[in-house]
Amino acid sequence: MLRYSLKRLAQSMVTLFIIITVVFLLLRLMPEEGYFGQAYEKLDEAQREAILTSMGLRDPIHIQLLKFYKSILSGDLGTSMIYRPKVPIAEILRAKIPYSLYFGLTAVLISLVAGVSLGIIMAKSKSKIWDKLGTGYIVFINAVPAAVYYLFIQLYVTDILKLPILFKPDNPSSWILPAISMSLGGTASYAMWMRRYMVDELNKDYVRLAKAKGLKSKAIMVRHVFRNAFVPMAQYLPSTLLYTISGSIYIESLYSIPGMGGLLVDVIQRQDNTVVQALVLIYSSIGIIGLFLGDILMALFDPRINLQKKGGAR
Amino acid sequence: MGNKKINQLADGITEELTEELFEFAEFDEEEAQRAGYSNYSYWRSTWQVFIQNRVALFCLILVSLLVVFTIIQPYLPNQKLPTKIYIDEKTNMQLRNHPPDSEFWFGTNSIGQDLWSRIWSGTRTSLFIGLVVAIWEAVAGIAIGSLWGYVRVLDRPITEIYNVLDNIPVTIVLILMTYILRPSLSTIIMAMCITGWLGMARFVRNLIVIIRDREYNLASRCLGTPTRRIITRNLLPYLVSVIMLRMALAIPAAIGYEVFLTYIGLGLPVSIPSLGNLINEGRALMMVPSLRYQLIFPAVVLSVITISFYVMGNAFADAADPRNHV
Amino acid sequence: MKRVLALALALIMVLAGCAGGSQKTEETSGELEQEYRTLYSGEVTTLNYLKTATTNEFALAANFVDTLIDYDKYGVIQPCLATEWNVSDDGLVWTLKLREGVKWVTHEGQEYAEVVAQDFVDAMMYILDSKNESSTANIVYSVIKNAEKFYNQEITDFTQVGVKALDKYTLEYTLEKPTPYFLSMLNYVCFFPVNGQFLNEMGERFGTDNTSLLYNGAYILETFEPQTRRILVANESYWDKENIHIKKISQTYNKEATTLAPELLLRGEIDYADISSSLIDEWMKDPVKKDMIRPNRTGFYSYFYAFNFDPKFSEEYEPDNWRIAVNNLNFRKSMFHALDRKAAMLTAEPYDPEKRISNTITPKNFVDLDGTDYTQLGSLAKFANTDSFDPKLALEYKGKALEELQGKAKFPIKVLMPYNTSVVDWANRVQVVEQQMENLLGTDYIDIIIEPKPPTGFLAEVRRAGNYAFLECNWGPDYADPETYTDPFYPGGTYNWPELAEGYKEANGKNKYTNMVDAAKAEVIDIANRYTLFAEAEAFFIDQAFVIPYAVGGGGYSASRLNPFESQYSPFGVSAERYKGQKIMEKPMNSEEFTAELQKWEKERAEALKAAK
Amino acid sequence: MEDKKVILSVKDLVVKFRLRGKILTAIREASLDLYEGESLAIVGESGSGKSVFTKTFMGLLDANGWVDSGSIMFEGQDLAKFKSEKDWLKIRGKNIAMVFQDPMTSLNPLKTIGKQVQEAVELHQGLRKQEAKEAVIEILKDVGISESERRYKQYPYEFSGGMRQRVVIAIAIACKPKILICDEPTTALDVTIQAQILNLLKRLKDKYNLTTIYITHDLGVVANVADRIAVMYAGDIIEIGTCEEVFYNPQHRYTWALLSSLPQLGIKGKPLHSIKGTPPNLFYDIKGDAFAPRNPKALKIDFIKKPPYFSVSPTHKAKTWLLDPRAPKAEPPESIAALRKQWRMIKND
Repeated sequence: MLRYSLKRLAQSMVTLFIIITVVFLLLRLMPEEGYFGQAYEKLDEAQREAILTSMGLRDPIHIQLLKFYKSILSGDLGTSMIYRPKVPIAEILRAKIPYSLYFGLTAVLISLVAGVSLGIIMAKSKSKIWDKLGTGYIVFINAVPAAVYYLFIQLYVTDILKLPILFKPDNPSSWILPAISMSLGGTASYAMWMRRYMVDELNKDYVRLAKAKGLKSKAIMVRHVFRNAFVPMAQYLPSTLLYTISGSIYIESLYSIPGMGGLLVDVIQRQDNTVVQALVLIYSSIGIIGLFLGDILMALFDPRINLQKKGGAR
Repeated sequence: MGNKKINQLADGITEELTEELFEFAEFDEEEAQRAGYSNYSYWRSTWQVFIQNRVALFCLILVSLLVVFTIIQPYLPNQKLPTKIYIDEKTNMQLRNHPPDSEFWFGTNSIGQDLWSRIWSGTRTSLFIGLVVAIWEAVAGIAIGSLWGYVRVLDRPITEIYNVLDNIPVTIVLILMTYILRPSLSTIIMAMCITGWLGMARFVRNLIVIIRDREYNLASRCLGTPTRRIITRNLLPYLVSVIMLRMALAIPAAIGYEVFLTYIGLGLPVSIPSLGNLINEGRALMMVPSLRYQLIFPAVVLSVITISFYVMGNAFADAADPRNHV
Repeated sequence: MKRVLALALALIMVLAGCAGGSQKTEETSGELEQEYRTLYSGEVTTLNYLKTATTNEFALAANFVDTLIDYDKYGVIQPCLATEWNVSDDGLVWTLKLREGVKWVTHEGQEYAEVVAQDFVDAMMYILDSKNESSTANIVYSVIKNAEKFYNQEITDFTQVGVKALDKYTLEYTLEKPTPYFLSMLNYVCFFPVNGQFLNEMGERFGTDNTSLLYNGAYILETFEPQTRRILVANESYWDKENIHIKKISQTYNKEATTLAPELLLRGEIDYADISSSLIDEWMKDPVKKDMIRPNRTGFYSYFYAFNFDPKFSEEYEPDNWRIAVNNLNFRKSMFHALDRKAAMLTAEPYDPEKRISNTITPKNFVDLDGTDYTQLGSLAKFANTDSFDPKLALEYKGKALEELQGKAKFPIKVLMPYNTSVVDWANRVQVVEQQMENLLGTDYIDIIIEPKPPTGFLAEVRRAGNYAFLECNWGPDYADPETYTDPFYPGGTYNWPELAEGYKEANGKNKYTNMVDAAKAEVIDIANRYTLFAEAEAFFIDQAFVIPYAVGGGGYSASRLNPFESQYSPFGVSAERYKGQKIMEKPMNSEEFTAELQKWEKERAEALKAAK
Repeated sequence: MEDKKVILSVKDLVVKFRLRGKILTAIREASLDLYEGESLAIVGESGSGKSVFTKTFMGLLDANGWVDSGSIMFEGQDLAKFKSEKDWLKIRGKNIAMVFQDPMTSLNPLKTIGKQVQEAVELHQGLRKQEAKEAVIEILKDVGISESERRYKQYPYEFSGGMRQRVVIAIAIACKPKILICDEPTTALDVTIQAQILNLLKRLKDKYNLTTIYITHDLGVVANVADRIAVMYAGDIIEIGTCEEVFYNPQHRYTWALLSSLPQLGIKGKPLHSIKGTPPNLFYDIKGDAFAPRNPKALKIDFIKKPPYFSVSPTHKAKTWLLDPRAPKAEPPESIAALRKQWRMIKND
């Protein structure tokens, strides 16, 4: 287990390194206005060049990269240029990460409980009414643009339930709808996959053997099928936090939640290159960490992995 | 033909078994085969299974009609231009927010453009994006996936590339690409294409790894069949179901991303009608009952397309899976 | 499975339960007197008022920091931090006496220092240091003596710059040349004070958040959470705190403010909402909602369609052909009279398009000459009072242009009209304009090509680069003088380079319009003459169809519990952004009340202006 | 033989499946008497319905299948009438246990094998915790797993195929069943291991006094373990008899064909016999003898009427019109003729 974890960790680090490099190089292609902010229009070509040079953006690319690695290693994400000029990005993020994390985790938790339950119910009543209702829900979530139903929920459900429209940190009732809205998509995908894996497992030989030895179907469900079906889900569990990104972009914008999703849209619209860069790195790192944790989690659940699974494509 | 005669005989007999029946019958080898699998054809069987799914069949017809309609719509009589602004005769001003009637079937938008033709024009744009991305996904995904899975030397490098791309969330890649390249139709398509092939390639690769060492492929290789031929003849047919499913899902996904990008301001310019733009414009009117039609019509069209492709894709995947054939 | 489901349900119930419980407490404690709640969608990037030139950003600073002079609700200059002032006879040296005992306080309301004359000098030193990249430095160095030289580091001794603290409470500005409108400039951010010691302490951090700022104005920024909320509370040690009626202002950030604000207002959760053009019809039909909305006052941003005399767009749009066409007066005039501005305005102002349409570049009510509005002076009056849209004339000029350009230019003339994709109104408008003008003038005559351009660096890429033929532009005033509206068209401007127009060159090598403006600028003593000269220049400019005046900014509808006529009134500077003096009304003002108030206000204003003379 | 007690009696069993809206008849009026303590082998091609047939004894049909008619009598109860899971729990494991074909997939990969055996022990022997664990270790030893205490904690992937099959057998044995159904227990295993497993099964059968049913398509296995053989084709048992009877004196054309295709019976210099055509599609109604279309020497009546059982001896019967007195004398192929010759010699001894 330890050896496997270390191997995976090393692998993740390599991937992370490559991603950081790729992202950094990609972002050199970003519009250069993004480095000046409001001053851009006031400056002439020579002044702009001077500033870019002073920022090190005219250095040879490998020098830039080295510098960049250095600052990343020392935990320095740079400073914002436009969004909040001169403010260290780390400081901007520090205030926002807790919100994103809170809503992301809550959403994952809700969708996990709701989605897995729904998936199990669907698998158990395959082709019957619950299955069809569940499928209807999954298709609906995937078909109707999130931008539309999120807004709908915000405007109408708040009215019906008499909940506040906007998020207020000190009013827990204003936390409910955003968290639930954010979990809708995850619920659908968990339900879909859980159903699929359950059905797969139910058709396996060991279930027949378990039946043949006289185990009750409830016991089979609990002791065998559920656990085995959950293993492939476990792998993706940590990284599903990431799938709340697009959800969080909508939700945070709609409910005035000061999280990172809203920030991303903001800095993109304002072309604050350094913050965009930092956010992309953070999200990518979360992605890698998520997959790493997922693999470790799966290894915990599935004894085969340590020995059999080689790295590579997941 | 021998059997035919016997059948006629059989109609006549009751309990009485005549001696005559205890003669040897002629042997018909074809008949022997037919008893097992009567004129089986993979595609016909796929099709038959598919059309048995009434909902899927309905969706197929619906989508076909929709696609055909979006293509021919501009050439139909009495169609309006999607970008033309209509002027109210009485006030000589734009026919703003005109509710649906016999003239403007879906009403007009806030500057007097015909929503009916805009929706179809938008559907064209969005379907085009979806289709290009889906085709790319299929072509690139299968090509890379096949090489990845089949050519052992390439396994490692492609795996690394895959890991890198897959580790950055798709949303982020999309945002980043449209950000760097600046919003336009080609940018959107390109951004989606960059990540689009990943899932398909992985799927294809995994399936190929599973089946490449099956006996019939070993046999082929022993017979000196070239790799390309083994991939196209032995492996790909097996993958058809998965490929169809993913392609069918790629179209609604691409449309979904387009809506998303439009929302965050990286979509198509508002002067180009697309479902993303129409929905985004309509969204602002959600709280205005009399104008809500401007949201509902495009949203319904979008949902119909997405749901249909979902249902169809799944039904087809089921139908194309050889294990579901009898 | 049932158990899991039950658990999930229970969880939701618990959540909903504590939700219901806490809501009650919210309601009882929510009865704060005179709290003004709004939603905003544009976050400020900085609070550093010495740097920014963005209304969005200095609107906040205007409430935190007082200026030397202020305007009352009729637009009459009032003493503020300066209690009295005088100007030398040559109009070059202004001496201001400061109010004593005004305090700088921190974000926690603690006293930090007194506001003294040196604070204004320190501020100027900061602005004129090019390293600080102040966006308003150019406005300072356009008037203050030696400021430009210092900025460009031609001189390094700041004492030579025309700003001095004569003593603790006496401030002296020395100007480059006599500037009759100098006093009005003192209301702008570049003449704000700053405590030098604090500024040094903060360094780069100055103005990045509420703690890195000192306050001497009506409000203190108690909470500053970017992209979340800001809370402004009345400054307890403010020198004029009797006039602060709104005790607390909470502004909540929401990207979807345009969509959500009306709904929040209806539910009583906020006190102000812009009612976008798409919602107006609906609100006007509903008697309850109708009673809540009123028109907004128009502003002083001037919008016009510019003909580009220096086309630098790509060959496919035939820039040379355009150059020939645009230099033909009759061609310009045909376009000038063909633009149906009302049709265009409907995209922004569907309910009352006339109200924003402007026939001059300088808007009405900007400045006046003894009660006569500037736009009614001299030849300008003729244009100010007629609608430029005239299909008959347009076709007439089209005929003439066709005749004159026969064989010289290729018809149809390609007219490249870009727009910023992020502005929905604009995208709609170009489509309207394209169709309307092409219909009127015929597609054999002009071919308007609308080109979507991303918001990123739009102005730099399109307008300043000359990458257009025909473009909707705007310009806002920097000070109270008609001169401010000539800046875009004066050589060195980056709007449409009218100095390159053919056939207007005069003996001195300059264009006729430039000479007219120069003459007006030179007149600094006789204001009546100065204004008339500017009016004539503007009239000439419009008559020769260098641009098509289109509209003024502002407008639209809103539902608000503030009385717009209580707010300080000034077309320029920061006074109009101040909450000082305003009260929250029981219910939002409706249109009838607005009209009545407006009439009353206009009458009172005329009197006030007269009294002030 | 005659005095042996019938433990399980199947009468005219019809099993149908619903598949994609069509109905398929998998078992067509099959009958079988199983004697206590015997070892019966059911032989047939893949898809002949042998697995389905035995699954009905335990109510393990897939959800889309059902017993249409007929009866399965076991200890005075008609299993064909069982509907609820509760009914079946009385039978499964406790009375009838099953060993499946593929040991690689029959075990839950995520549970230690000890736990998986223990489930059966706890369920059917009423033992708890430590006791149960000891019992499990005993059973594991019993099925020939050495170091069973260490093995108890291991996962299936740490076992070879043969060892896994031993575990599966251990699970079945742990239930203390009366009847043990072995569904192709050795098909997925190496030849060397096959023999070990078969020996194990034989040993266990004697030790626990089990009645066993082997399902197989491998006649080699049959010869080793079976007292009686039932030949299944297209959902029906077309011939049944003692091992010798079926091997040396086969009556049905299909049995002939099946035996002829055994390599052991091949005649030097002649190509190995193969049965032409494919088994019938069970979606269609089958008229007469199901094997007729593939039988080059079919009688006309074979296409019209299903043959009844004709007894060859008290223990041997077959469903073929060839045994009808009116039928012409059919010459069996060389290999079968040779077998018959041997048979006559055995009988005469």
